[in-house]
Amino acid sequence: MSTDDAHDPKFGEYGGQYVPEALMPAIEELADAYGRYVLENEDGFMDEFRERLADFGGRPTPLQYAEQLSARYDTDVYLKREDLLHGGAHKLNNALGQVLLAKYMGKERIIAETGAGQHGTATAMAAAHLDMPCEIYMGETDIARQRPNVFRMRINGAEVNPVTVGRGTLKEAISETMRDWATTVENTHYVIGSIVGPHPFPKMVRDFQAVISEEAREQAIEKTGGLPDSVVACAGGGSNTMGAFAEFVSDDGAERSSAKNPSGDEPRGRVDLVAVEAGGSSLTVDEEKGVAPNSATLSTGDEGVLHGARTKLLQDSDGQIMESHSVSAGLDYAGVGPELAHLVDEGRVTPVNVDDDAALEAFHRLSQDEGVIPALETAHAFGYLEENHDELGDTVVVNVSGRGDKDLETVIEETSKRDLDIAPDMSILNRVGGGGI
Amino acid sequence: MSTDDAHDPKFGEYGGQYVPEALMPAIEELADAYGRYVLENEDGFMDEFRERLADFGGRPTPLQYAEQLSARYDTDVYLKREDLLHGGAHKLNNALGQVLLAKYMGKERIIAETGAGQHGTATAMAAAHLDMPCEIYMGETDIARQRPNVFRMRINGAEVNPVTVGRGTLKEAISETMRDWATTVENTHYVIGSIVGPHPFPKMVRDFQAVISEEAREQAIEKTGGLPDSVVACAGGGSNTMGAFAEFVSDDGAERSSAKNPSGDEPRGRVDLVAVEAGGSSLTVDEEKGVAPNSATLSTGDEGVLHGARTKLLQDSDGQIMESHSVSAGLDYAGVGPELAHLVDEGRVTPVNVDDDAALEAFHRLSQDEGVIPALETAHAFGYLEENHDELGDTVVVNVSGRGDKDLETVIEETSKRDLDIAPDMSILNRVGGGGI
Amino acid sequence: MGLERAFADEPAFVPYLAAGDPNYEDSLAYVEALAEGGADVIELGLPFSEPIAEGKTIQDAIVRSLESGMTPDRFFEFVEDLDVDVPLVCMTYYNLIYQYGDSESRSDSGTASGDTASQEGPRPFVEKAAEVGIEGFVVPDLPAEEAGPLREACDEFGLDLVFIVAPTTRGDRLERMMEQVSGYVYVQARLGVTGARDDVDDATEASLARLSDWDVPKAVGFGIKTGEHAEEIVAAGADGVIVGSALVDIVAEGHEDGDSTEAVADRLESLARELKQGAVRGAQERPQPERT
Amino acid sequence: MGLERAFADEPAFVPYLAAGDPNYEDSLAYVEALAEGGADVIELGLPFSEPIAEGKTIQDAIVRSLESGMTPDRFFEFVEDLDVDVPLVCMTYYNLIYQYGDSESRSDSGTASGDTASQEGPRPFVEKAAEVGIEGFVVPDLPAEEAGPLREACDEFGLDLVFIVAPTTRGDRLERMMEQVSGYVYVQARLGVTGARDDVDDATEASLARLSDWDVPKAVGFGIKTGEHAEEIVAAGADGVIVGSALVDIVAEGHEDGDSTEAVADRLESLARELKQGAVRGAQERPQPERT
Ligand SMILES: Cc1ncc(COP(=O)(O)O)c(C=O)c1O
Ligand SMILES: Cc1ncc(COP(=O)(O)O)c(C=O)c1O
Repeated sequence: MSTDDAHDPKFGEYGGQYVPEALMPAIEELADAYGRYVLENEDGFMDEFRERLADFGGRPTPLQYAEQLSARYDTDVYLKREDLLHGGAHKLNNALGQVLLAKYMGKERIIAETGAGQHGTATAMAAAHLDMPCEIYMGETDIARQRPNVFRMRINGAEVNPVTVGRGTLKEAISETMRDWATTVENTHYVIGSIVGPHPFPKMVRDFQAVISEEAREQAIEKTGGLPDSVVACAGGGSNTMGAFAEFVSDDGAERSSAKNPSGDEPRGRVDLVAVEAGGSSLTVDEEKGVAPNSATLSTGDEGVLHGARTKLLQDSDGQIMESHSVSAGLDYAGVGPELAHLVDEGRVTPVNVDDDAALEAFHRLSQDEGVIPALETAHAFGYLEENHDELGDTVVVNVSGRGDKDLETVIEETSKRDLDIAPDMSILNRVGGGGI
Repeated sequence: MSTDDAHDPKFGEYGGQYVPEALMPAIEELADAYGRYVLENEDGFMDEFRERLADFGGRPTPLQYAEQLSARYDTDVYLKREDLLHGGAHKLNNALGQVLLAKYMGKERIIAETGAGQHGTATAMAAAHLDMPCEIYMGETDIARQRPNVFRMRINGAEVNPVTVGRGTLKEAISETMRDWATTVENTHYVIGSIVGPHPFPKMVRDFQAVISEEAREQAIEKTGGLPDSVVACAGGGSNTMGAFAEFVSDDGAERSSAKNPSGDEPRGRVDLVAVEAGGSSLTVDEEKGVAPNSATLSTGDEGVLHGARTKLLQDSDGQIMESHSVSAGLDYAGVGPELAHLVDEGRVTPVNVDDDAALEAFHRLSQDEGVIPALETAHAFGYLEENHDELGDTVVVNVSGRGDKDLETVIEETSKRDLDIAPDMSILNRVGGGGI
Repeated sequence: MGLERAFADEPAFVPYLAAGDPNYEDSLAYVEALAEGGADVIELGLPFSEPIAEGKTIQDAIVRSLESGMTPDRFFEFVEDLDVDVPLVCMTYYNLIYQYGDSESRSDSGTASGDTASQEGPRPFVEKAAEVGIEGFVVPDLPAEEAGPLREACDEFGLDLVFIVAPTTRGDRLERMMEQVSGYVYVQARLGVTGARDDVDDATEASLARLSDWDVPKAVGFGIKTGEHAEEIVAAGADGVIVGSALVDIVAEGHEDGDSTEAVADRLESLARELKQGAVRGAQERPQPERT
Repeated sequence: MGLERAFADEPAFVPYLAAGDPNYEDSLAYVEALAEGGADVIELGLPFSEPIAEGKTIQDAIVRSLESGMTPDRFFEFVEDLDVDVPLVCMTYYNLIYQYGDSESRSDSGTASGDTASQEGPRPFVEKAAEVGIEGFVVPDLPAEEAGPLREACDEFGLDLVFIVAPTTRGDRLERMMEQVSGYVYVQARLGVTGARDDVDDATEASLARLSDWDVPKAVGFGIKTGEHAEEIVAAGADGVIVGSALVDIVAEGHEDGDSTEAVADRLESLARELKQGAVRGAQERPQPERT
């Protein structure tokens, strides 16, 4: 990253600032603050951010050798444990960065959208920590299916504003938050939850999340003596993805790097970057209904403009945005970060996808084999590992973007609809009785 | 700790090995293994344990300065963030240690009891991580009120055996696990969940948990230049408590130590140790029904013998064990670790208690003011801080033994029964509809 | 250019409706009623699934319109079917303009194809719009910085490109818009999204002052509801008033109450008349009625 | 000492019932039926709320007994009310023995007092037990290492202290128990908790072999259910058989089915007789019937 980043809103063709005029001064102010505080560490912003990430967030997170999976795949598998971050997902890296930045900018109020509730939870926690009033927009449908996270936001003192428009999911919540921002822009900062939205959000969120790969790259060198052959991360908007990739992007040599260099030289070589999207129930879209039963934006989407940026989208031939679908609410989004779209076009990032069934299986596998219950979003990355470990080289880092506690109810329900050999029998809970989770 | 510890089953009058004869060989074998592997680091056991605690568990956990609480109390308040440990509570320190020890001992099966489900969850995770079959005994009542943790155990591949005897809570689950062990002792290790039970459990569990205070003491010196004046921790069985106290027990000088020593000398002085028990709804017991509406064992209990050790107990005049009660399932136990009983008699640890109402308020306060949602168990420690911060000196470390995600349903229910000004309005969830959490 | 003519003689009344709200036929009647009521320019909304700049009233209109089957192609038919003698402006979001050129994606169905980035950009949409008689565009999510390709296409086909100036727009950004704007400038009366409010904001006067040296007409919108509002705004120096939500409300209520098309059209026409007359009154009250 | 006499002439049959199961009166009749059926020693359970060494059958008996109001004081009354001519052993957990002496805590009610550690230990309980005619104790959660104070009190009042030897007990621990045991030794036939099983375990023979040089009678328990079991066990060298769960099952079934006290007592008596006769047969089959 360079300070030019603050004023270059594009990644190749992608990115930009497609927002209502009323928001332009705010995002220009933000781009300026991004340049000064984030990129130039003015007033020691980045130092304070890193210190709070450590003390409040629990960084660094470990890079754990996964013994059972490594044996299963005959490949050294390492887990980057973002599930251990405060709040239970990588989301806090970004939320804390932005709320702190809002404070440096003199803003007095925080708003954010949330889908699965993870970003809302992280933002509510960061806002409570930094003593900022906070309101979260969340679609009605998502409120009903992500209740524990709604509780957590409320308990952290955030207001939760239900969004009743449309299908009542993430897409609508983002639009609604932008509307609030357009009205309140002078004292309010909008903490966007992924590497999406208008510049400077995609770059700024990436930079806050890049701590994942900064740590992982160092930890991998320390543990293995070299770079990994591949880094695998799930991709919804793509913030954990770019966070896990950022420091490896320039490891783009011709050859894989797992031939470890025994001397103390800085390791070189190529690290493959694999973004695993939600294949949902099928890659086939229903143009008529405007529904894509997946959210495989990078692999199947078209270029277009959504939520302030040019990027790849799930849209119909007219340009109307489709309803995406995934068993994991956090991947259920019709857009994707413009930087990822660009890196895919450049061939630097490989987009792949894994369907609901394989993600559920991978959820159970990681839980049983490693004692780590992943978020359903994260499980997609492990679904890909199961299917394609042969292609990933000798050493693979998988980003465990979050923990699965929030998903228990969904997993049980979705598992019971399927015939998965791997799933444990849950009848004990019926036998003993009681209410919902 | 010294290697004599392996063969000294007592803490003053307390402790011992009051178990059925069939278990004696097993606990003798365990005491021996404890001496060799834990105390003498045979085969590098402790090195492997510490490494796994770091990589799998996420240690070290931070010691975080709590800005809002510090301002509120005009006291420097530091949070020892065990809530960030894998699984969401300090319990993993012990579970991982014992499952690993079982492996070193050549055992092939793990059993454990659980009350709130936190220890069961931690054990299930550790067993999955180390590839050991695992069965958890849990009272029927607790299964019904701690469903998310039951799900987590099952998802990690553990069997959960409902205990239907008696009230179906922790006390019965411990007895039942001991019965299993009496039958299977040759190939099975019983991972007890706190510093209770027969020797060597109380010492061994303390040693596995002592990493909390080892880190906290160093971190406090690093951050403040000296020792804290007080360490405050909640106490059920007392494992997070002794974990947080262990390294401070010998800081028993005549004067408080907060007069920081500016030179590089090893800090000296007195660190007050405060164990906060559940005051429940009242300290008054109902002898007739055999019910104590609290679990304030250290403050109000009598000496007696329970679950293999002589310790302080909640019992009626005949010696029958009472039903304890607390809004927090994890503190809801009629016994307490013998070492804590001893340190209380010695005057080294101050036993106090906080009632359900104050714990609930503290739960909301920490969530809103600091963005950290504590376990209800942990909230008791903060309830004490609210009421008695004046007596705790200038620098206080509070052990955040776990996170509160598991308690959301209880908190909402219990909050709705009370008139707590601080509690957020939860009506959004009714407005939007949907099922349980 | 073309649209400026609508502001030449007296202050212009510029109403907005979403095309196809609540259905194709009724919507034709409603738009015609606005013309009847004195509209000088009509902003016709082509609905987009993610209208980030709209308040609840217009969002709902967009949902009704989409549900009744509105698409870009239907929109062009709609414009052709309209029997009005008033200049028409298309108000929509950039993705619809941008995708229209993507012929490959337009024909594709079933599995999305993945590499059908538009090669032609906004040109095909503008060409088609020109063909059916659209005279200009308002694109709320297209800032001046990204507007190059659309501006070029508009120039090629002789259409205007209207920009929205917000109360927060200043300095360089104003400059950039001044260079590209044509037809008229849409002066946003207050922060926020579209939606009828009850009073006129001070920000309006300040905005008009900042634009005093621009040589396009200044039409003020956001929150204008009544003839008095329109009067005040024009008295404060505006060359026209843009009114959307207050009109859409009439459509919405009529739809909900199951009123006849005629009844709703009558109400639209009479509010249009009130607004137009308010604007005209406002012009008469102005200290120096110098018109650009 | 006292209890050894019960093993002197022929192999002893040692039944167990929880005193007060399912209620005080019936339980008196049931215990008396066991005496009638040929019991040589009776182990009377004083129920403790946390019976960690018992299987489900005896746990349930303990719950029934506690719910019917059994307490240590009622237990002593029970013993006094019993009309039997057989030596009685009290089987209970250490906390009840230990607390009985704690007069301060016994009198206290309402808020527990916090510093009422027993000063007298097990002595008051033993004294009272001796007074009502109890002749010995089995305390499943009291290992030899912790048994000093109880052993002393027993010596003072002339009672026996029975220890349980498990299949896993060996070496030093055996020695320690041999030094302290009196009356008889309870040989646990297999690992686990109490509960009737269907076959005789090999572990029994091995245990008996390990104890061959002990000079107290060896009574084998855990899992004995029928006359044939008793026969086998005694044939293998035991001096007596201890039977609990099989008898408790009869009480439990009678209670559930609402059978009359007499009917249940009859069934107990006849199973007692079968067990006693089995034991006697076993003695006749022994290779060398040398009795200590
Ligand atoms: C655990 C987890 N992983 C991944 C995602 C997807 O977001 P992103 O692609 O921005 O990392 C989410 C979103 O909620 C999440 O909660
Ligand atoms: C978070 C937490 N804190 C404290 C406790 C109490 O246990 P202990 O007193 O052994 O630390 C529990 C028990 O479940 C717990 O889950």
